[in-house]
Amino acid sequence: MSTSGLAKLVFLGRLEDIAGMGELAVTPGPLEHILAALDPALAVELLGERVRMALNGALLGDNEAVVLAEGDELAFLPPVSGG
Amino acid sequence: MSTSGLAKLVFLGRLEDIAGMGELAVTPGPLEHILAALDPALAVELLGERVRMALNGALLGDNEAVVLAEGDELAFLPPVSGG
Amino acid sequence: MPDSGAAVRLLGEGFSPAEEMATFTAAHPEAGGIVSFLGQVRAEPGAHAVEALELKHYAAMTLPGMEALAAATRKRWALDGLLIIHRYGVMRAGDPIVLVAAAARHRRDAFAAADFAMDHLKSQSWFWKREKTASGWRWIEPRPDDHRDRARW
Amino acid sequence: MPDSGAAVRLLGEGFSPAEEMATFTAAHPEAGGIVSFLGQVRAEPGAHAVEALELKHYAAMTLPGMEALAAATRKRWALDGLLIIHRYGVMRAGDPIVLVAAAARHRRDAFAAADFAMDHLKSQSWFWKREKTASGWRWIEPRPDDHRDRARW
Repeated sequence: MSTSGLAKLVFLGRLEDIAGMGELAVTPGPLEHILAALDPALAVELLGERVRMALNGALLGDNEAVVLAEGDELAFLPPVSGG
Repeated sequence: MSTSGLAKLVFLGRLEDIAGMGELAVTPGPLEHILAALDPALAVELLGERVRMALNGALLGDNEAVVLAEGDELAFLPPVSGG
Repeated sequence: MPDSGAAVRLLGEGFSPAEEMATFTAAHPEAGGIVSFLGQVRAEPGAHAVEALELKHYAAMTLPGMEALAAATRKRWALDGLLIIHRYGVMRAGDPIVLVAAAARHRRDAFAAADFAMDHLKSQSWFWKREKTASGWRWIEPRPDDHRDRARW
Repeated sequence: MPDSGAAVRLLGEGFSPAEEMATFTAAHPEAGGIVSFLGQVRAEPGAHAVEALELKHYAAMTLPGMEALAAATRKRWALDGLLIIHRYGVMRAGDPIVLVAAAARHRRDAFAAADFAMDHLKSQSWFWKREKTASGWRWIEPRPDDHRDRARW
């Protein structure tokens, strides 16, 4: 499978463990369509209220509608660990 | 002159410059007698209100009467420089 | 960013805090005071001993975030120089994790800048940490302290 | 004072802050964080350039005072270790004057302890300073800031 024509999801921190991978190439489109195609247990975690999203390195607001275009990178960021 | 039987004055900071020496061996006795024997210009500086005194390494209170015994060391401490 | 006098590095390999401090100090002869913070992997004996610590970063955001923090720190205090070095990857007891150094003419500026940078690095930087103990790897959650620390400023 | 974990030194010769920090850090693997302050003779160009700085101490009081300050600092914060090194004698631009380092489990303790120790070292320690410029040697008077700094605690 070539990644051209695709977008990318990035799973950080414990989300990588839950996803079983750090990145996933996906077909561009509205985020809800993309999540619907994932393992529901993972989708629930990705939508957790403490998980933030960043599109191409820029944080998204809480209720922003997300539609991924070709080449976009959408990261799911759980709370940082601090310390 | 031997220093046995004597006490010592110590001049710190700019007081050393004014005294022209860092230390002076003096005859034991009440401080006012010792100061009376010094150059009056130096005595005035030593009694300046910002100059503190320490007897054998321990700070003295503002109005303590000082009588030096043999072997005592009385230091005159101008304000420290901070920085 | 040589012009801003801030050096920010995100490293996948170990570094020598002493060498970094010597270089930073030599580069700032005009500064009267240099405050540094060094964070290292704590060596703890016993059953809860951490055998290894891993920090993960996110390339698109972690270093840019550190650079923005450095710029904000320099803007807020009068500094001659600022150094921020942070590790990612797997580390063991005694390994340095983070070094922040602030050089300033006035001591208070150097203390405040290093303290501010550390509070924000710890609470806002994009790092995820997991620790390996006898019971395996475990992800570390944020502490309430981190938010309290950041709220000081 | 090995038992108290505080090392206090009054030195008539130069020292290497980087080496001292490396030694101190290696001695405290249990500490998560180490905060240091390094004060050095400022290199300033131009007519007001300080060619030399001399610090005088008083043997009967200066080191004992530093040791009392170290004990008070360790009592006030939870530290794994505390290092205080101070020079006396004649120094030139770039020479280290004072190094304070505090190692602690918690970052905030290390910052506060180093800051506290510096404020009191500067305002209360028995050192008298004179500077040599093009116009000769001049004794340095205390600054109002020193008392303000100390009053913070």
